[in-house]
Amino acid sequence: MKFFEEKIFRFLMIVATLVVFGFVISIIWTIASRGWGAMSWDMITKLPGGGFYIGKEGGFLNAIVGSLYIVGASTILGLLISIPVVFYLNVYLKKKSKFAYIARLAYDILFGIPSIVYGAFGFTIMIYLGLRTSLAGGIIVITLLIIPIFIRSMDEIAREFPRDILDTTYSLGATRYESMRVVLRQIAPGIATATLLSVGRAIGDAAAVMFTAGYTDSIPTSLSQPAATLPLAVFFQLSSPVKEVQDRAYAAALVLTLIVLILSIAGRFITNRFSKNKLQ
Amino acid sequence: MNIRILKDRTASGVMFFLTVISLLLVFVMGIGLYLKSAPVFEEHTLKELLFSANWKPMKGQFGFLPFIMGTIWVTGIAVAMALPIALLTAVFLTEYAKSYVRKYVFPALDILAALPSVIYGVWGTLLIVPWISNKLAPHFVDFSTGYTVLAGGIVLGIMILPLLVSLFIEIFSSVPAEFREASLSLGATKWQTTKFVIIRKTMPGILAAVVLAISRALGETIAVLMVCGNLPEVPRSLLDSCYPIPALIANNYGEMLSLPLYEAALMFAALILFVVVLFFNVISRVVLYRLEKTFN
Amino acid sequence: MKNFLSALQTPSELRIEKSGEKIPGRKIKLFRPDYKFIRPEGDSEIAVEKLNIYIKDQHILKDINVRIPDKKITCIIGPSGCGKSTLLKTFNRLIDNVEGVRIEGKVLVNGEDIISSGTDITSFRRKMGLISQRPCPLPMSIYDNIAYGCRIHGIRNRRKLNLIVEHYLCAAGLWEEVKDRLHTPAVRLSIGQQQRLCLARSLAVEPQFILADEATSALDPLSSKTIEELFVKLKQDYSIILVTHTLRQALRIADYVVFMYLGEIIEAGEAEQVFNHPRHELTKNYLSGAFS
Amino acid sequence: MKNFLSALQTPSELRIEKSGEKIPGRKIKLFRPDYKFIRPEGDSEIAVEKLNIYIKDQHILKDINVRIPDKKITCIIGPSGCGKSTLLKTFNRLIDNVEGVRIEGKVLVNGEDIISSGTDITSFRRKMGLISQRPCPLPMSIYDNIAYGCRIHGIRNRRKLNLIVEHYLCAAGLWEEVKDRLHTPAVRLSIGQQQRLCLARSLAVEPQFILADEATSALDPLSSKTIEELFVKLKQDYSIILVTHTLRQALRIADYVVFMYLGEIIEAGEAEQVFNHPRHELTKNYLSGAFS
Amino acid sequence: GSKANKKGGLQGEITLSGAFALYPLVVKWAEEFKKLNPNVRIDISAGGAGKGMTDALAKVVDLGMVSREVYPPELEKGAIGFAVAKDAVIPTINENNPVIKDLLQTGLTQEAAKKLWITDEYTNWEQLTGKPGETPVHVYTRSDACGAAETWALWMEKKQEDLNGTAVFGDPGVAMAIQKDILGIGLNNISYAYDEKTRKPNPGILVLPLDVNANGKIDPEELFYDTKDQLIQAIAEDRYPSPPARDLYLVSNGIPTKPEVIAFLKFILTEGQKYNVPAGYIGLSSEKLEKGLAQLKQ
Ligand SMILES: Nc1ncnc2c1ncn2[C@@H]1O[C@H](COP(=O)(O)OP(=O)(O)OP(=O)(O)O)[C@@H](O)[C@H]1O
Ligand SMILES: Nc1ncnc2c1ncn2[C@@H]1O[C@H](COP(=O)(O)OP(=O)(O)OP(=O)(O)O)[C@@H](O)[C@H]1O
Ligand SMILES: [Mg+2]
Ligand SMILES: [Mg+2]
Repeated sequence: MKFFEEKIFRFLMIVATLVVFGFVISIIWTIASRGWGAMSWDMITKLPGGGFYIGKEGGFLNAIVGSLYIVGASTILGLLISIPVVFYLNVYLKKKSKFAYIARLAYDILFGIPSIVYGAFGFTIMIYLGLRTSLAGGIIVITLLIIPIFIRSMDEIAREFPRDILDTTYSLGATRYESMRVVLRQIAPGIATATLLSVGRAIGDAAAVMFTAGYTDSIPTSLSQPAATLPLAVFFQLSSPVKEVQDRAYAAALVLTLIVLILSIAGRFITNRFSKNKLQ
Repeated sequence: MNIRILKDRTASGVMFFLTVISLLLVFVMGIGLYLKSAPVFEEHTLKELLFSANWKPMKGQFGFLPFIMGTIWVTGIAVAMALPIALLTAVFLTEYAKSYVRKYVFPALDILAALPSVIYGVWGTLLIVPWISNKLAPHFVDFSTGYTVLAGGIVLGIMILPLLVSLFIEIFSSVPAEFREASLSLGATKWQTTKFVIIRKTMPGILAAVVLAISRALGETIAVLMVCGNLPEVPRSLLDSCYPIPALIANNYGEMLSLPLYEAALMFAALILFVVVLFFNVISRVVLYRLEKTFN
Repeated sequence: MKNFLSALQTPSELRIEKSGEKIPGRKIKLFRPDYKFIRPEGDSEIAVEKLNIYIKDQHILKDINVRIPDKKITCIIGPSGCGKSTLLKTFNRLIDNVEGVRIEGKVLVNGEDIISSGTDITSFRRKMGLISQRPCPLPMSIYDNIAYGCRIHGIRNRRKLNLIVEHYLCAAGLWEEVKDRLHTPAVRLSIGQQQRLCLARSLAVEPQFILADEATSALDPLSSKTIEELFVKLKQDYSIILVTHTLRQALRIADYVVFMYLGEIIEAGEAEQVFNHPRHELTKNYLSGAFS
Repeated sequence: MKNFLSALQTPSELRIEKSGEKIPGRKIKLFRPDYKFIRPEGDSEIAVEKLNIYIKDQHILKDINVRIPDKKITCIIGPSGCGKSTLLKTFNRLIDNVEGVRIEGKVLVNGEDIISSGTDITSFRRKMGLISQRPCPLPMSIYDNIAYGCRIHGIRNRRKLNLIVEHYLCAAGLWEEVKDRLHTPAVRLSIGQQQRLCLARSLAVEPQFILADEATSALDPLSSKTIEELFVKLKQDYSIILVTHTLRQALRIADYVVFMYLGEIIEAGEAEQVFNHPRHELTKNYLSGAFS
Repeated sequence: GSKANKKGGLQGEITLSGAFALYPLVVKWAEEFKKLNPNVRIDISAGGAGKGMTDALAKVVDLGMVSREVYPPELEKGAIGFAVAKDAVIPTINENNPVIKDLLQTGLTQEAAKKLWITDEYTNWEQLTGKPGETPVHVYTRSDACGAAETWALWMEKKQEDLNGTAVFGDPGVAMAIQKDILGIGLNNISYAYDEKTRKPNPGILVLPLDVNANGKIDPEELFYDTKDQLIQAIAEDRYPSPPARDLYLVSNGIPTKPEVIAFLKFILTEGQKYNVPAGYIGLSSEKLEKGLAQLKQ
């Protein structure tokens, strides 16, 4: 009986994993098969020319650079803010702390707010302050958007952190601040996962940046200039009547996928090196 | 005072500050949404807003029922679909799979997590919608365009899969190997070990991850709006169109934000979502608390 | 070198003693009369042939050849880090789960090679009841910890489970201490209590072999003695392999002794022979150092 | 009852022995001559007054009154689950981290009440070097495990760290076994090795007290002896509190013995007195049962 | 004004934001304008019509790109719209529609459109053609708030929210739905109905002619849907009604005062118009252009 159950579930698990894999392949295939034709060096090395949007010369370097700027900056900002918060919740506060309870609740709510509302919020404030859409606006709103993702996904992982380790460091006379290094080592893979989840959200979100970073054909040279982003490029070009432009949307999506792939492999590689000492 | 203690205190202060600041965001959002949506309140009763299905914003009729129902339907399907798949996949990857399998599946999951919603939407319209329209729906109804609750649920389910799987994997692999050894030594099969020990040990974590995923699903926008038909009517079956709240906001905000009353209505929609997420989280916490009591 | 024979107590001597009852107020209830240990069927002999184990290219076990006799208590002794736990883990194939392990050679259990053959590993592991060195209570109540193994092997009857739980907790000398809090989480026990819990848990699935990795390391002498008595009693039916650092314990209960050193088996033989007439210089030195 | 005096060995006897070198090929390198243990300043005396500890309304420690003398080895003995670990954890306030704990009474360390006073808990914990019962290597390499404490206390000099690591690993008798793999993860050590690592790690921060909770439970007799020798050597400068189940060990090295039973201290006094002329009936019974 | 006449003498910065629908065309105009005035910086950022409107009203940008009518509340706040290009919405059907022959003869009247999209009175194709039979009709509309659906609704004196039917995301979405569904009827901007190269309707799609004079049949002068150029011609000459043809606007808060902005608008309303058609839009009639220029002069 139990072997029967074992077999069934084993089978189901393999099916589930294949299904997940199948989805990935199906999606990538959809994108690649349509985007590959429009892919060229020009696409990733040139700015859009005047007739780019009716199928003429140029590329979407502006969107690539804009996306990297926004994602890079907001990921760093997000990490800087959320690691201390996670640490505070899990090390400084007692396990059953009321404050931690409320904080987690709050982050969960933030987690559920659609990105468009973040965008709307950012936009309202920017109008109130008389600011134009800008790189800075995009970075700030994306940072706000991913902070709850960062915090909560790291937090879930940090909560499973073995308490013995903390007790050990305390016994050695470490302050809570100093035991941070140890905690970091143990949850390094968790941070990587959380980062990839957040980066995924940050790099893929179109709605929040639409109102705050805008979309423009040039590469921003300062924080106060608007910036284009890849998801908006995809979103916008997809709605073009010209087939070439639509295909370029898929090419942009393909570039986005490749960026993610590179980030993911690099991230996993780095954390694997980090976490070889992890307790099993 | 010792410099290390000073450091610790400072760090504590800074962290506390950051935590509070990031917490404040919720309150600012909540209050902001309330203030922004106040104009709708002034003209309509809450009951009318929540339980009327009449949506004619240009005529000043705001009934949010279709959107609320749409949100619930789509989210429900998404979670019902993603949860078992995610659990099984995560268990497979942590308990059964060789490390080289993980090496290939992890980047795949990362990709799934990072693709922009637009792509999911396009993929949904190219694959899922025709499939429902041509293959699935004919068995049940005369005609369906495929732009349905079901399509929205499927696409959304796939979008929250990576979040669930990643969190589950991290949570499962934080269980010390000793537990597995202890159970295996007693002659338990791997699945039994998973079912009785691993899942049990991580139950609070699993539930919290599911809550996160649901929160995320409630707020997901673009992909869903591209495949769910966006019909402001309360759906009656899986093959009806629906119109979730985030889609409503995303569809109209960019065009209509210059019209005060319309914008207020959209902000009210966001407020509803805010309250739904809050409500849902509070409920789930109560359940979680009960569970934790019995499990530990 | 001293004569160790004087320190050697035969198990029969022990069996008569009831040391547990000498302290008033701490009566250790022994086995429930209405529930018997189940006698495993058939032989139970382990023979290891040319076993080599490498972990990440480190040579952990080197050319192990040994026979573990049936229905005897075999003690494995040796300095810390010499590979005792690894050997035990090989016997129930938990070693498979270690990252980067390579196994060469044969381990014959009842004549069947468990390394190469496609034995059904699950029921096999049940047969080899391993009690691991670091006690690890499962994340459930004390009661469920014991009942867990029975449940997965199909016993669902509540009354029967109650009986089993009480029986084995008594056997491990833990019943009195925990009978009022059977349904509290097992992690709240002290380490020694956890160790006894894990022992009871392993016994409850009625294995054929008992592989105990320092099963009394966290126990005070009295509790240890309860366990020792239990082992002596059990050896009528089970083959018992004990890793121990307490040489006096080995002296008291071992029938057969294996001395390991740096991944090798230096000497193996009847307890009396090994303790009193060790053949190998290393054994001699180790014993004399240890007993001095 | 037998006479235990015959079995009692004074520490001075031990100090002369070099048992570690009796097995050829397993030379245990003792302390590096160029690095000395640092003598902590001032007195170090612990006095416990009317200590009561409740966890979730369970009364774990009951009305504890005891004085731990300065620069002596104090052994705490008692059956499993009687509250020894809890007492040690109270001494360095790790008990604070237990869910649902309530502490009443006073623990005076050098005259200062550590329970109520707003002492700086961090440097205080460093002073009370607790070696916990279940060895817990930090998730880093062997080297970093030892160096961790020094680093947080401000030692960054690479050469100095190397010296410290070697010194303390030697002291714990682990150096020979791990010197070739100092930079591999500490979790890959055997349990006994982990235990010695944790000991070395605690010593490396140079505490004033050493609170060792069964520091040799996973060790073979030879490694234990190394540790015992170390403790005897250290007691010139440190106050050492040892929880042990090996009464013979207590007999060998204890100056002062505390016997606990079900959360109470039954008897405390000079080792010789407690072992040879126990005042309390319970102690008598326990000892006779244990040594039988 | 005087500086604007000296070629290349103009300096300054023009900022625009708003609808994606206008973005490609404005980018093209900006490029051409900069050739004439190299010292003028033009910052264009897309983000939605409402955003353009809000930005313009908040004076965060000089001009908002708006792809729909300017609503009264916006006019009250001082919005002034300059029509700069034209576009048209047309009803599209599948070319394999079972009653295609009859349909092409009867066309679509405003009344019939209302019964399809607003009141749901028409559920069969035959109700349109007046022939016997019961072939169900599948009505599509847009799910995203957009100028196209808004204009289409405006033709029936309604708002987008009043349109019934399956809502599909985006213009390409509707076109695709029609291509797949032989019983479908939808609405598209002309660019999505015609192929850019062949100038013919896209494969699978036909345009359902409008019966402008509502006489129940398509007269020869109502038949101009064969090629895109024909249709553009008809729209420019107002033979195709407006709505469903529509104007696209650049909006400013009050009359622009910055000389470079005025110059840019002037350029668009004069030379700039020749870039409309290549970019997929339609030029404005000369009266409209005059009107715009007059507005500027105030
Ligand atoms: N967190 C807790 N919650 C409830 N009871 C606890 C908790 N921790 C310990 N106890 C109980 O307190 C008592 C003393 O525990 P402690 O760990 O101090 O025992 P000990 O003397 O160290 O035993 P051992 O020698 O087995 O380690 C035990 O009965 C134990 O079950
Ligand atoms: N996962 C691993 N990777 C590398 N080396 C390992 C691993 N596990 C154990 N070892 C090494 O193998 C040797 C034997 O370990 P084992 O745990 O079998 O020792 P042991 O005899 O049980 O010691 P103890 O009495 O201290 O428990 C030790 O030197 C240890 O460091
Ligand atoms: Mg071991
Ligand atoms: Mg203890």
